[in-house]
Amino acid sequence: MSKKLLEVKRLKKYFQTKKGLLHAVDDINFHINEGETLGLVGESGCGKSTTGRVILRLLEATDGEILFEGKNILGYDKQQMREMRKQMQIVFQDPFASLNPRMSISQIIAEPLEINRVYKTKPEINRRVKELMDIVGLAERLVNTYPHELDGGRRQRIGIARALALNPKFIVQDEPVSALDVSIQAQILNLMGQLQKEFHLTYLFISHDLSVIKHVSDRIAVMYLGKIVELSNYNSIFKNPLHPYTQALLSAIPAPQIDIKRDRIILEGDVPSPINPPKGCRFYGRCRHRQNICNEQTPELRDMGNEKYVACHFAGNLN
Amino acid sequence: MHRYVLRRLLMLLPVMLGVSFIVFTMMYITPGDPARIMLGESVAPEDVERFREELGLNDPFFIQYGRFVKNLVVHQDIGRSYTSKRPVMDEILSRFPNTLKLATLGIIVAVVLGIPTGIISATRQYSVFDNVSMVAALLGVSMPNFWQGMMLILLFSVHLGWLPPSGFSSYREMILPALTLGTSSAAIITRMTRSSMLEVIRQDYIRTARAKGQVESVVINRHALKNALIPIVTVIGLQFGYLLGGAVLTESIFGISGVGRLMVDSINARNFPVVQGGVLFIALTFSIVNLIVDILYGFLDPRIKSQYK
Amino acid sequence: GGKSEDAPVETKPLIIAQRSDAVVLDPHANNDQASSRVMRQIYSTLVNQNEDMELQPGLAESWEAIDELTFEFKLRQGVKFHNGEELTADDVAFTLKRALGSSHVSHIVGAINPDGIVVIDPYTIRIATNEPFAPLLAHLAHTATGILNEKAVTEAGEDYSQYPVGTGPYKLENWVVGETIELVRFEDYYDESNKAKIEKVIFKAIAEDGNRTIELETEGIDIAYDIIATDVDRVANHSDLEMVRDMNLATTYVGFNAGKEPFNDVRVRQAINYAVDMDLIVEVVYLGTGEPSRGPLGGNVWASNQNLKSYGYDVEKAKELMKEAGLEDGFKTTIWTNQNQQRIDIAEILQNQLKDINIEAEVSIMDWGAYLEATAAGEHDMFILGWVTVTGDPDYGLYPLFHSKTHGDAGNRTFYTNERVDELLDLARVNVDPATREAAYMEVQEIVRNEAPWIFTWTGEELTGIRNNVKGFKNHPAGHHELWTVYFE
Amino acid sequence: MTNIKSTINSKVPQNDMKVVKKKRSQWTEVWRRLKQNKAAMVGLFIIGVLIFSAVFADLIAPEGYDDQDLHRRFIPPGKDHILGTDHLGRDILSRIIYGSRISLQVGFIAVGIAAITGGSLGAIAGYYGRRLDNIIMRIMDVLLAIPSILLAISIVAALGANLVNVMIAVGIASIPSYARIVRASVLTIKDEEFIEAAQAIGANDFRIIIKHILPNAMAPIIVQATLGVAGAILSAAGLSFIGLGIQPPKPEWGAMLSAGRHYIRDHWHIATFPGLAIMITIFGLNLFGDGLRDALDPRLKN
Amino acid sequence: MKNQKLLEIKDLSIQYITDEGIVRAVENMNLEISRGETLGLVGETGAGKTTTALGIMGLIPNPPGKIIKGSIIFEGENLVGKSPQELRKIRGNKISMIFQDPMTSLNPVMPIGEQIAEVIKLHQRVSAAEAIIKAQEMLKTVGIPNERHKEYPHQFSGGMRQRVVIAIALACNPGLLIADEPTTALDVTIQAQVLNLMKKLKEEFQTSMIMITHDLGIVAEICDKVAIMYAGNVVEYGEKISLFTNRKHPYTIGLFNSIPNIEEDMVSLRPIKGLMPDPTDLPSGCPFHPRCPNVTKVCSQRVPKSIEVAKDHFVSCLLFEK
Ligand SMILES: Nc1ncnc2c1ncn2[C@@H]1O[C@H](COP(=O)(O)OP(=O)(O)OP(=O)(O)O)[C@@H](O)[C@H]1O
Ligand SMILES: Nc1ncnc2c1ncn2[C@@H]1O[C@H](COP(=O)(O)OP(=O)(O)OP(=O)(O)O)[C@@H](O)[C@H]1O
Ligand SMILES: [Mg+2]
Ligand SMILES: [Mg+2]
Ligand code: NI
Repeated sequence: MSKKLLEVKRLKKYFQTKKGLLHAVDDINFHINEGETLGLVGESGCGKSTTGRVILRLLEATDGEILFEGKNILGYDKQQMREMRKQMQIVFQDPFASLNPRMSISQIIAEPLEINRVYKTKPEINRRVKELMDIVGLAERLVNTYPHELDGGRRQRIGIARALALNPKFIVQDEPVSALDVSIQAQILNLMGQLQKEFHLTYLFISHDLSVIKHVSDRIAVMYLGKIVELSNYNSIFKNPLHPYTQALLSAIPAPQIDIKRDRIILEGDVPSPINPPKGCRFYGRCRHRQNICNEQTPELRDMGNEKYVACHFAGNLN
Repeated sequence: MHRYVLRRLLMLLPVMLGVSFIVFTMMYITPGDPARIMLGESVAPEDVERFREELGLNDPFFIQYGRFVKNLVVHQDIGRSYTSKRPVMDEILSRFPNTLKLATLGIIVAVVLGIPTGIISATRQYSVFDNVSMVAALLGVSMPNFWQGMMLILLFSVHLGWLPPSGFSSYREMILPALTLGTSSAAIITRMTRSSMLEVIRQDYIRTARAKGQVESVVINRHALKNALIPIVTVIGLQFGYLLGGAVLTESIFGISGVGRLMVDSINARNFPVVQGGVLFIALTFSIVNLIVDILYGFLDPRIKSQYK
Repeated sequence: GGKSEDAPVETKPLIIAQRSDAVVLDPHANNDQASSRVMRQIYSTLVNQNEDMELQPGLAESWEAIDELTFEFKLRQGVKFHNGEELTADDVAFTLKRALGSSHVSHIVGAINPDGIVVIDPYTIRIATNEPFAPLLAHLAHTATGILNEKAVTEAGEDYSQYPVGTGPYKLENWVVGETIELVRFEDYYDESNKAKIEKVIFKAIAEDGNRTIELETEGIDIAYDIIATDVDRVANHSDLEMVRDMNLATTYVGFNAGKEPFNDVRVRQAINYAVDMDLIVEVVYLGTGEPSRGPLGGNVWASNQNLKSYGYDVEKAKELMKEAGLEDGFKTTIWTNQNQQRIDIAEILQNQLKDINIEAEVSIMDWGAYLEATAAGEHDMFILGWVTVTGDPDYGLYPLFHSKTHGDAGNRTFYTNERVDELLDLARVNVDPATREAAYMEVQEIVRNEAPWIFTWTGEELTGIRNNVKGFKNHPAGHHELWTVYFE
Repeated sequence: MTNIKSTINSKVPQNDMKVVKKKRSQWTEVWRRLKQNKAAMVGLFIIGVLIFSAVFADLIAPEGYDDQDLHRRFIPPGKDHILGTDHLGRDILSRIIYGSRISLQVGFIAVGIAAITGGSLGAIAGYYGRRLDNIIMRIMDVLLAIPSILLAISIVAALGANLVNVMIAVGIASIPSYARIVRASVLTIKDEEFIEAAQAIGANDFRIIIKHILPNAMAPIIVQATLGVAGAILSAAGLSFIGLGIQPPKPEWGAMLSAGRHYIRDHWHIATFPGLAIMITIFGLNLFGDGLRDALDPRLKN
Repeated sequence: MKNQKLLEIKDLSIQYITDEGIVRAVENMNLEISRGETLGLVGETGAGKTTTALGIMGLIPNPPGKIIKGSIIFEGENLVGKSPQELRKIRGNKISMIFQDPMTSLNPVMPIGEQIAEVIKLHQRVSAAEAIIKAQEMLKTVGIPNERHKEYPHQFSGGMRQRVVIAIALACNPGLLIADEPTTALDVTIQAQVLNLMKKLKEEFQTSMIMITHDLGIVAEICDKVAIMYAGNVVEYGEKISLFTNRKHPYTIGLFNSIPNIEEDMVSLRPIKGLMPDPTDLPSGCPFHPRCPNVTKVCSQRVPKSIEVAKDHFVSCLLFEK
């Protein structure tokens, strides 16, 4: 099981903006094993989507390596990359914006098959489209409808079908349920779980919703301002968060239970701007435990044993 | 802000150079010999030839253009009119006040008619007032203004004898041209105001203002209008720029001696220096009006102001 | 007029509207009608030409021909320029030499030999031409030869055209470019008895033709030049207005490219002349103003041949001629004109009428500059153009248009060639004997009429509308009306 | 719990909940909305009448457009000549009917030129961005800074005054507005997730532009084009009015107006009807264009 | 103090009449709020939560919206049918509202201090200068440095803007605060800040509150009572504890089962099947019946009545009608 499917090394993505260099993703390292789900969680703008996009080379990385089955795909040329895309796919957050409104459902699902010339004849393609629709739970009568005629849940199913069309091994799930209502969200989450089992898929699951992340992930990476601050399996993160940010994040979630009372850690201030971020710990400004060293030295992601990694100078010694 | 303005002004340089190049090329390839046109049919070809030489028209294209640019850059001189021998700048500036007056009056007419109508239409969407003024506005845009000018003269000067049909020195004389010029802009502004107001009225902060218990008129005039004004100002600016350079037809119908007519006459007369200078001048005015609009934008919208660095 | 003593103290200015503003007030810097009309009031010429085109003394009291080439002029004494300088022969010499250097007026003064301008004494000057040139005096009466003050010209330099200084009855007071020119009476005008009656004259540019009439009706102006044909009756019938109509020196014609098939065949040209109903066309297009012309010169021009017969409208004859020319099935051709509504109308009617003799004509409207260039190059078939015999002398009205030396750009855009015509035109130009000249011109007109390089179309009319209280106004055939005789009642 | 982002929060939730009703492509949807808009339908009707009269001018015009009869000039509107005759005795109604041919031709061809050139330039500038974008848009700025009527006049002067050149002139003068509109919409569409989705499945630039960007950028272009036809007709009429680009005896409305203006005091009908024809045409196109805009972007309609 | 009714909604029905059809956004609603109490209004998109709030404020956009029937009794007076002037006196003064999106609910071209001062000037007899001073105090209360009152909304982050909105809402010390998903657009850590602040201020100002949300966690945290809405209907309504511990309505149960729970491990979620109905074409009978796991024949035929299943705990489901 624990064969590394994807490995991300020293990945950086900077954007040139008017106000300066925006460090969207700043030197992150992680890997994902075959068949598992890595949850990537963090607040808005911390660089989750950018990470996902860089992995698929929808954005060119500024620096670093991305090893897929041991090979660095950042060095691939266009042709090789096109082959790669059959292996790795993405499902987007906004189920409306991610579907071309001028294309019908069948056209959308068939497009990857056409582009990659998987099948030679139209009937074959049509058969596969129907098959995919069936897999994701879309009624066959919807083939010729257009996205705007469907609800968010169904649209998201189309996105999933499109991603599955080429039989990928790996799918980046970029907040696939955050635009959906709870009851629909649950349906989609269940569907993704089933698909993972059925097709032995590997997911990078991006979300800002810790409950969702917890529900779907085997391991979880917590991001803050372009950096991974904590990475470990889901149990230990929830039971024993090591990074002060993770701690605050967890405590901030209101749970639908009336009997549980937790101590709230209310963080001061807002997430700082990722443009020309300060050196030192990114969380410095909002951290309860900050010390001088935090402002001067960037904490590296440290191995705390048991597959737990934390980027905090004082991890394990906090109270 | 200063730096922003400076940068924008600097950016005008290549644009102006481009404009001059296009105009120069256009004029160069246009058939018709300026010397012949100026001298008339009766002058002997040798004299025409001599005149061409005097004007430097026999030089190759790039030498002519180079000379123009050099004079412009080194001496800040755009030459003298072929026909009147006056400096081109004088020629333009003597007409510009009229054009400016006309455009200003036109835009005043447009704003005075357009904005209130637009606001009322928006606040009473689908009312009779709204429907009538929208149809009127559409007719306003649809009416060719040369025709409208003729009709106005026919009515107010010929039949009713209330207003003079031409001239541009007294306010009475300015009414008809300003109306003619203003209507289509008024129509555009009305429509813009209406749709912009409708857009703004739907916004959450208008709901917030109402939730405060604010009176409707204040909600409209203070909260909605100020936000809606932003696109309206752009349109007004564009229209003003357009009126400054494009009032040719109105000017010729009412016999107003403005820059637009000067340009048309000069194009017909192949009076190259005036065409060149005039188009540059209009383009520059237009760009500066745009710049002013953009700055105004900053004052209306603090979000934009903070981007002007 | 007469009584100079009681020159009325007029306070009301005389307002005159013309189509456009003067371009320059330097006679050598341009030669357009609007400018000349103003300059006529500011400058005086050596010789005057009255409304009947008769020559009269101007700044020159008298003149005599010294030899075939040379005239000697005696200048009036004590003539003052607007800047206070006194007129001397030097100013005259300066003016003429300056004029010779200008391309704009070379057609007026071109015959003069620059070395032949000799100042004898402050009030005597001799002017010689390169070759014998009979119409010299008429040319010296043209507004373009108005006498300038040397000092004023040198002082103003390049800007002289805006600060004119002449000896005329009015001087420039104020000029709002493109709009109005204000002139005031020059109190030291040399001709005491002809001092301007009205103190101030304002020229106003009103481009839209109809608006000049409306302004006239609504008392915005006192005199409107160039009333359009549609308004002539309106003005004439208006109780407060008067229509002053006189034939002028302008003619409009439809030219054939006689250097090109099929118009090199005289029968084709004649056929077309027969095939168009010119009387009707003139009526339709010019609404009864001016008159259909029968030959190349208008009636006002000296020695114009009044015996020429109009072709008349005779389609049968036209067909016959076409048949003789072997073109009974007609041909395709083009009619070119510039952007002038009357000419466009003529073209459209021609197009229609030529269908009767199977000629299929396409009308093409060109912009003036391109039009002149193209017709000079001889690319055309048929074209519509006008000519103004500004000097009133037939030389000016015939030589450039029909002499084979002037093909193309020099004026003869029909590329018409006839040896006899060349011979006669050359002869009449150098011969000073009026009778010989007259005979030559009569014959030229006869030939041209018969060989029909033109469809003779229309001679124009000066159409001036004035308010009833304006008196003393007369049209000048050259269009440069004199305003100093005008007064209010 | 679900942290719905502001972009998709309120405003259009209706779609979200809509259960499949009927199978409709976007265009049938647009057409349905358009049909509900009375004004747009009036506009469409006017355009229809125009196109009809342009196509069948030979059948419906009572006379030819150049049937002169110099003996029946200036007949006022009445039984024989519904709109009267002009100064050369031609039937004005017939001329106006034939004139619709010219106006529509000018309008559509000029807009075609402008939309195709401007559109491609804008698409290239928007999609490839950076250098190319900068160069193209600066050139557009230059064109925009020159008043369009002057530009048109000089183009006509340079190329020669005939209808084709008028179309070209009017077309060129309005290139920048198309370039800008297309560029703007390409820029927004380029950032849409479905473009990224297409990239993710290996689509190349060409496919992305053709299949994904252009179809979605059509709406503003179509609206602008409809309104642009109106503008082009108006500009062309203006040029004819000052005498550029007319080819007699072809009945261009602006030229008819211009020829008729001398007679306006005695024979009002000559200049009035062509003016009305222009106005109604532009009115119709504008009505339709407005309706189309509302139908294409239902958000704009309240 | 409690049990003194501040607001009572009786049989309220609100509809939107559109081209697409009639949307019955709120149907026969019955709710009560006592002084100092917080009511959570929960439901998925389109359930009619915002419409209810706007109905109370008298701000239903008309057209297309309209209060069809029912009454909204606030401090003993029926707000339905009051004149606009009377409503204006209440709005912002006695009842105020916080909208969902802090990014758009502030006027972008007006300094925030002025926006707070505006409501103070409207309802209190103070001069402009005093109003600004009061506004600054309010800013301080919500934790924004008062010297920033001259700045514009875009200069603040989302959380701070929401604080400004709260300051506006509380400026006149209203008896009732309606918060329409006040934290939905915010990040979790910021949401925690804002919720904390609201809780604090509510106590400080003794305000009653209607908290609109679709997040049951928030309800659990700050509400006293809960009303669960589905397609315009209140399907379950009661004291929070009673409702959370003893969920009755199948929809409520489904809702709870749909949420991944951070506190306990779930192998699989048990979502509600099916989709939200088309709002213009609601099913007959119980609107939830097509998705209900316990559906019976009558469900499509009869509209369920509200049954009190425990003290102050009402359910509208035919399973509980005897
Ligand atoms: N194309 C781009 N150009 C410039 N900046 C960008 C671009 N894409 C993203 N960013 C910036 O990079 C940072 C990280 O963005 P990203 O979309 O990865 O965040 P995220 O964690 O996915 O946030 P969210 O939860 O809002 O989706 C943000 O500050 C964003 O503004
Ligand atoms: N202005 C309007 N015109 C027409 N229908 C409307 C309007 N506003 C709301 N609706 C409809 O009324 C119903 C209830 O909407 P409402 O906004 O009250 O829902 P909500 O519970 O607040 O949803 P959300 O969680 O998305 O904010 C929905 O079906 C909605 O589509
Ligand atoms: Mg993201
Ligand atoms: Mg809501
Ligand atoms: Ni002359």
